[in-house]
Amino acid sequence: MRRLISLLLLLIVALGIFLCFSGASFGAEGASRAGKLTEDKVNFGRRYASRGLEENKAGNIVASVVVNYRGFDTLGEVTVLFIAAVGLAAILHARREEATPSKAEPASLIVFTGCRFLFPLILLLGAYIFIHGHLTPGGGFQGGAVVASGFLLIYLGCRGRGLRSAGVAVAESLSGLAFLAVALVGLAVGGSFLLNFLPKGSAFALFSGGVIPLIYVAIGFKVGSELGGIIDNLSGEAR
Amino acid sequence: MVSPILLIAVPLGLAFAIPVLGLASKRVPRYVPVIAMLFNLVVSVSLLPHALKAPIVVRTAGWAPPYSIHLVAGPLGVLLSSLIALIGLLVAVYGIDYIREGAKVKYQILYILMLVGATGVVLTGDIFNLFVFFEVLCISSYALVAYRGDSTGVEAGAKYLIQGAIGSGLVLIGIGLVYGTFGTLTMADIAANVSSVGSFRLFVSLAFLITGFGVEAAIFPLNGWLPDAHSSAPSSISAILSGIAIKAGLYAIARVVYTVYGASSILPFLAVLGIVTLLIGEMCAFGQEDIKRLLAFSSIGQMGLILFALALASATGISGAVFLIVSHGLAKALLFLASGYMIYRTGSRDISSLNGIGKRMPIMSLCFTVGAFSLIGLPPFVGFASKFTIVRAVLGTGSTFFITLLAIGLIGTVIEGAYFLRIVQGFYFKPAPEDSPEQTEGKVPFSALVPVGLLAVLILTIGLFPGIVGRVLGPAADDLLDRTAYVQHVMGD
Amino acid sequence: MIVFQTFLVLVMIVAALAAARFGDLLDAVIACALVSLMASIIFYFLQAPDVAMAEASIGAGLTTAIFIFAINRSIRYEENEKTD
Amino acid sequence: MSPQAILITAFAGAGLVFLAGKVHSHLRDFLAVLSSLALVGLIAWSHGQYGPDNEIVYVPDFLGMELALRLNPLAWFFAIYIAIINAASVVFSLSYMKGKEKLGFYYSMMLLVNAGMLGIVLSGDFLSFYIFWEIMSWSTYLLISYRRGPALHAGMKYIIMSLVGSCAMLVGILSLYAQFGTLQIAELGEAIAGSSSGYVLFILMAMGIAFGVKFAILPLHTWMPDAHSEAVSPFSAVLSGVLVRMGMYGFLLVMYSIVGLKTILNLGAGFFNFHYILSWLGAITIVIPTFIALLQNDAKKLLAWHGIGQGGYMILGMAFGTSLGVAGGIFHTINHGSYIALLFLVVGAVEYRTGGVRDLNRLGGLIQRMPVAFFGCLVGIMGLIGMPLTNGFVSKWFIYKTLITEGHPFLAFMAFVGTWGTILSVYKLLHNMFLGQLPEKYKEVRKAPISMQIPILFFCFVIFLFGVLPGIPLRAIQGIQDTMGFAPLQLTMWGLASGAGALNMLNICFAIVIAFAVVLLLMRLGAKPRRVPQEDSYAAGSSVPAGKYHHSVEFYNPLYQMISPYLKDRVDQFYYWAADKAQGVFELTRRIYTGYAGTYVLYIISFLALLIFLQLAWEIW
Repeated sequence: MRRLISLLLLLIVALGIFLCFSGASFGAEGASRAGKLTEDKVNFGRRYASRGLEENKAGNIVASVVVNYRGFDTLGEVTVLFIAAVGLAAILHARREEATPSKAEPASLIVFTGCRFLFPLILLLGAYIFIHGHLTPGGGFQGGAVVASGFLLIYLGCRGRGLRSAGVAVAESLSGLAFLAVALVGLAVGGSFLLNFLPKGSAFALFSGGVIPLIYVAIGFKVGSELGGIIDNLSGEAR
Repeated sequence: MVSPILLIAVPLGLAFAIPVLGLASKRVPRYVPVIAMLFNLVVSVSLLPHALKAPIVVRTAGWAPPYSIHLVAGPLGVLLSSLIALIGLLVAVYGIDYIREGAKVKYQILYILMLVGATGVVLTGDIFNLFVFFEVLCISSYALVAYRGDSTGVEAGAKYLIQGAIGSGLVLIGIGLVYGTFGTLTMADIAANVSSVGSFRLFVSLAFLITGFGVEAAIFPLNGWLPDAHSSAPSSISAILSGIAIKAGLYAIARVVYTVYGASSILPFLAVLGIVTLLIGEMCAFGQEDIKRLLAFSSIGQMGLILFALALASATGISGAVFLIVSHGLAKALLFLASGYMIYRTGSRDISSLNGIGKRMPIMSLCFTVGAFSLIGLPPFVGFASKFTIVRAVLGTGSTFFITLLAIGLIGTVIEGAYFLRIVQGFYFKPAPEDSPEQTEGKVPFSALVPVGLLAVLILTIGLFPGIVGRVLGPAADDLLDRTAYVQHVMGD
Repeated sequence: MIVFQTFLVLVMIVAALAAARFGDLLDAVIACALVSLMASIIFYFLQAPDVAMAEASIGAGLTTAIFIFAINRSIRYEENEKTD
Repeated sequence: MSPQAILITAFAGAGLVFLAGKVHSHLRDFLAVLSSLALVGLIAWSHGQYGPDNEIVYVPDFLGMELALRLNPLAWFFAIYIAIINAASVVFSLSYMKGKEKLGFYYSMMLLVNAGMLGIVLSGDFLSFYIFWEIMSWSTYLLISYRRGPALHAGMKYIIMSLVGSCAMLVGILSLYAQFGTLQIAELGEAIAGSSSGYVLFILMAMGIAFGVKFAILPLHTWMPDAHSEAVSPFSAVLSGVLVRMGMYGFLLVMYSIVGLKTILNLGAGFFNFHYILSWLGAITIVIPTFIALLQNDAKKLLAWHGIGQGGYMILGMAFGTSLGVAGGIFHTINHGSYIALLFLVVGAVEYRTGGVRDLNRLGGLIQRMPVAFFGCLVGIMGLIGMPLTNGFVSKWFIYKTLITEGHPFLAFMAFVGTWGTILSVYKLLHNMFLGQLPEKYKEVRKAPISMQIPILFFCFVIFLFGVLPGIPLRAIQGIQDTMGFAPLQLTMWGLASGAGALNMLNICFAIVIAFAVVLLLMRLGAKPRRVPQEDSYAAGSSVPAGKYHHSVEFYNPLYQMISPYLKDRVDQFYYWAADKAQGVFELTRRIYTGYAGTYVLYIISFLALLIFLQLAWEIW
């Protein structure tokens, strides 16, 4: 019975969304506005695509959207991730005393060595991704995630080795502060938070895009340390 | 003039810095929230006169509004951010000694971030940014509810998380629909282009947004998480959740309905919903034996009244709603804070175990009484002034529909009076239970007495001189109602 | 192309339903990972390589690992809830 | 003296007494008495200082409204009446409350209630009226609860009914504001003149509920017997003597100061005329409670039911809207205040000396032990019955005369019936406390302390003073009536000068003195009485063990059996039934919150689906 009702309700909602997407214009506003959605002035997504490159000189338009045009959102998203990591740690903190530490069975030598071999390479890849965030697809979030997966590998393959939580905390803090500092310098220099105040260089060069690479590096560190911290906490071996 | 963006950036920076500070000293982190909120309070209040003149529009990254995120610090936003900072400050002071167990440093981080989220919600002018700060607020509150790690807390946190996540998902879908229709996320830009909600497509997006924000705002069928979450959280967090977090949800609804959509046709529905929420909240609160659960249900009731007042669509109605947001924030924070130490003292959340506590904790009980009286709406406390404004607004509309709803809603007030006054009687006139253990850890430290006392004084002072807040209410209501002015301020020319 | 994308979407839906139905949480997590993976591919085809990368690394990779850690700390099988 | 000074004194007194209680108990008692007496002085001094000089705006901007105070004859009259009864109660409390706990709280609440009531009568606009009304309500609630035990229940009952009333009043007041844009009482009178009778009726109903709850008009009376009997006796005196009569003040203010005499009399047609219905309510309020009082064995409950019953006379007089009737109603209000306060104080004194006994079946024969209390009781019940020479006689005379001249024999009959019931029941009060045989255990009972005797004797004096010289208060009442547009009465110091049923208390006084002298003479001439000890238990030739025999137990048994089936408080039962059912509904409502996250998610989805469905199906928005 309950299942049937739920299904019915979901069907209604789905119908609503479907009618929305089916393009049938139910009102007067749709026609006039929808026709212009391709114009720069109306649809700012279009505007970013057409003018982003000259405004920020970042080869990857997505980077200039994420870090510059909508950088404030990115700050918020980084914060959300930070909260998730801190919150998880806070909840697990109370439980830690009760939980019996699981016995660490050492992995086989092949796995152990393989992990140790791969780890720096993964870190390198991650660093590459976030350093080149303004040039190629990817950026702070993706790079950070890759870095974190390197730590994951260490936990899986090399039991007993891992991050120091103090180090994680420092990395988290400093990278977050760096992000904010860059943003606030923009406020101090040009009167606008997150302003791209550095010389922008020429597009597609490594040193281009003004503050974008700086912020992306900060984000990369922050995401990497936060996700690493989450893994660290969950694996139950944090010190 | 200080840039309003510092209201978000500075506390955020302090929160980011806490882990490092925590390594340096164990005692420093607990004072950081106090500093952050003190900063916010000073800045918000100093911004108030500017905001009253004209809303302050803050660009980020140097681009004009439709192309980038911006903050709009209008009278309503700055008033609410002052309220957030004020309650946040007092609760932060309370938290210095109240938080005794668990990861204390992490508590302080989450605490600041929750308030940053709330401040962001009330200040932002971009609908996706609204969502982001909403998430900051919600996720930190999920974590804080479960923060102690005990099973009830974790269970409540998980329930809250599930429902909150669904709510956020709905909001996200709604925002997606809006963006698909208009190609813009700036609220003013959308407002300038919405002609009517009559269009089905627009309506669906509005429905998603209302439902999604409604989960956090604790509107009736969407508020299942609230009683558990508010009662299981540490009292300082309950105070923030009840005093601020749910108001942020309601603010988001109001902003979306009034400013973005101008959806006046949906207002009667919201009014009915408000009254239903009010009645159900009060009815459920009546029989509660757990004091924090009772307070949580009472919050539901008050939210219903605020929603009802918001739905009046008149300047007095909205100023009444904003006033009630302020007065309920103060009173409910006070009640939760006071009950926090009472629970420490008696070791139980049962109302009957609090009997006779008036003798053992005279100041806390007195302040609790002040808060309870204010919530019921007895003069000369601030709750009266706000309820009075609402009733005046309803009668000012002269519409039979609203007056009938009001008459039903007043029953809620009577029920509220019945259960709060029962508690007050218990405090002072019922004998203490014989087997009540005298727990020495319940000794109230100075850091708890100051905020509780200050809240009581504020409740009385604003109640006697409502003009203190009253001057801001009118502009705040206009901020919400006057769409064309809003669009003009944000978009320029 | 559209056929392929439709196929991916269908796989996503089936995987999502499966994730909800599986009693073994480990299976459910794998199904979730599948959803993310498919989403990632679709993002790639929609010319959003950034999002595709994020979805692949976080959605399909790290989240799955975190889920498995979490299951490791609690129970693996969902208890049969009452049907009403 | 400006009204502001009076209110500041009143509120500051309440606060200071509370603080003084933390310092020293003597300081507290001294301050309490001082401030309550100072208030009497201040108000007495401000007599006659009416007019614009004493209209003060004390909060210029309370959310866009002005809060004002003013002093006019009506306000002054009620203010002095409040202050005197409160001062007497505070003095009485000195010994009655000695040694009880939380005295700082008690005294400051007494003064706060007093301040609230003074605020009500002095307020010049309805918003301040409402604010002070509520302050009075919640402080009363705290004071009723003070005695603990069953008092808690009584307090809850009181505050819930009071809250219902307040809500109604708030709606009424703000509807006035919405209609006329002002709440100044002076301006409202002119503004309301042109409005439709339906609207006026709505206002009267809304306000009437609040006043009716306080005034305990049937069927809104049920809080009163509990609250009066459970409160401490000095506060019962205030409660029954003045607090309840704030309802009267409210009725007078709304009906005659604002709505106006003409409109009131023409509200509705024939039998459904507003003031006619109100007077019927008054008549019912006389009869039923008075006979319920007869059934009571608790002295304070008995008085409480009389308090309700006597209220009926005031309503009856006031509702008629004639000069004589309204004068009678107002006069009866203060008269009733004086003797009901006196009786509560007497019961309090007895209670104090006998160790808290209020059960009439367990008292008796205290006449020689507590002569002053006996005298007070005698005078009090004389007033309550309305015997000549007491003030109750004069006001009841006014009311009867109004009923008769206005041609309402039925109502007059009911008023008479009420008086019979009163006589029967107060005799029981007097007899069972003071007359008859003295139970052994009360042999050692001592006289009431001096601080109790003073207020008792003071009230006796007032009762006789106003009984013999009714012109003193009636002058003041005349002043009130002038402001309301009533035709002036022809007053003398001794009573009414002219017209049918002129009243001259001087003549009556002479007649009574002569009659008294005759009786005294006859008694002197007759056989000498033989004195026996009060504890002598001798009945029809056989001696009864001391303490076993009390001939007033179940005194009116045959009568009880006759009337009791008709006198169940069905209204009260109905309220309890409703409350019970409501709680059942509340319990059911709580089941909405199952605590199971799946259900809650279902709620969320169904809410969304409902919104979409409504739009899909009917395009509501």
